[in-house]
Amino acid sequence: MSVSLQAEPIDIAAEYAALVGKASGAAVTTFTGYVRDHTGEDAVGALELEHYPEMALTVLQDLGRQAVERFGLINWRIVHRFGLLPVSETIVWVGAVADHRGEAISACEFMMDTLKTDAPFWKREQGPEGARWVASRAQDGERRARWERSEGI
Amino acid sequence: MSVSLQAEPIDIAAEYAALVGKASGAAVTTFTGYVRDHTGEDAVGALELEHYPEMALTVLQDLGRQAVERFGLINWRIVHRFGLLPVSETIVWVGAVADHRGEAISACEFMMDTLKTDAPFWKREQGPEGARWVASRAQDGERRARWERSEGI
Amino acid sequence: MSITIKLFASLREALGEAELQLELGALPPAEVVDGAIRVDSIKAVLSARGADWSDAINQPNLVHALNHKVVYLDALVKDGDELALFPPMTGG
Amino acid sequence: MSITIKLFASLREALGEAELQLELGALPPAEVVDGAIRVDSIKAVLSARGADWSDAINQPNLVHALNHKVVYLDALVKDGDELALFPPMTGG
Repeated sequence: MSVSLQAEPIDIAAEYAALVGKASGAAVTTFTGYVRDHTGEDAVGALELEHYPEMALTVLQDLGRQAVERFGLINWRIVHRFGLLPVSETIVWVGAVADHRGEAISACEFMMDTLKTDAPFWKREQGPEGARWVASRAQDGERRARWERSEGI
Repeated sequence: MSVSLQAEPIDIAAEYAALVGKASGAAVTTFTGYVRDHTGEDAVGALELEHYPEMALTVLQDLGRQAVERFGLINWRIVHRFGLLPVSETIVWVGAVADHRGEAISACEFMMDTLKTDAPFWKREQGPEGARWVASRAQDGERRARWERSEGI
Repeated sequence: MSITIKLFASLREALGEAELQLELGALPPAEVVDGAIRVDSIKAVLSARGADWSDAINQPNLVHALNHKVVYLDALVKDGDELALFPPMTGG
Repeated sequence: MSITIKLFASLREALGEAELQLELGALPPAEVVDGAIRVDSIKAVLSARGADWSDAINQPNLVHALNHKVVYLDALVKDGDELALFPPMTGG
């Protein structure tokens, strides 16, 4: 039940082992986000991730607590990187452990959807024509809003 | 894009590396199911998993193909065990790689929900009062039916 | 005309058999149309083997898979086909 | 009365500052009620720094976080608080 904000690559095998080792749940879901080599039709060379450290920690810890309350999670973990990330590098890793699969999968989706719009990170893409800030997507706001309306799983 | 039916434990770190290594998707979701030490209030000592090998392979391969068609997956993998599985052992591992998180998460959920009701495996629990076949749950049928009604993500 | 019957899980256990070959020469010829026979006719043949078979084969929710695909009672089984009978699946 | 202002991402870049201390002694006393000042009053103070500030601070969709929590324009800021201004978040 913890958050890591880090510049270093995410050691997915180690994170998974630590997540499950501490909990005896029957269902584990993970999500990993990687730097894409394109956005729409534009090539991307690397991603710079700026963040607001104190607030990011507060928001993500609160998000984990909400996921426990809402989905009865036995364990969870959120790892988010910052700094300069080349294409194919990990950006974010989220893991959820629960008694049943519906809870684990929904919790993972809830954490990712909420993190996208509520955690203070900002992406800047480096492309062939220079760097530019990534705009927030209306679609992300819509995915986030579903969790306000629904009662969970 | 493959299925493994195996008696051996699932090497999750190796499966993950193979899944992602072959594909350059930006979003990866995995689900792992473990043997629980209880069902409701009854203690469980171990699980026997009987299966119908030829049909299980056919059904799971078809399931992966459906997930590609429905969610545009870049890669997927389903590993399902059979035989005698002690408590805390892995039963099933499903991985999905897509361009976006909605597709990866929904595909993982679709594969798990469909696998539960459509793949020919049967669980027998060993408890303090002997062994008994696990009954199918109405809830699993309902989760499965959602995918008939909905258009995907 | 020979059909392979496979039984799984509680059905296999109750009947003490995992696989049998069904020779349909003994069946009333009216049941066989164009070299094919319906799944429910095969279930009737198996039920005739005794009370334990009748109970097991006619239990509600029994699933029928013909050559690895789930089918209804009106599916047509042909020579060399594999018909599996089993309770609802509980994998994952 | 001193408030820490933090700026992030495109806002930080446009204004060339990541953090500043705002001393509110220069503000019309009417804006300060019971030792607190509204977020929109602070934005008005920052906007008065020049055209680039006015443009950046008044852009639509700007997010305001008071002591690490997102707030509306009517939130009350007190001595020692930290107010962060930034564009919509794009993590994950």
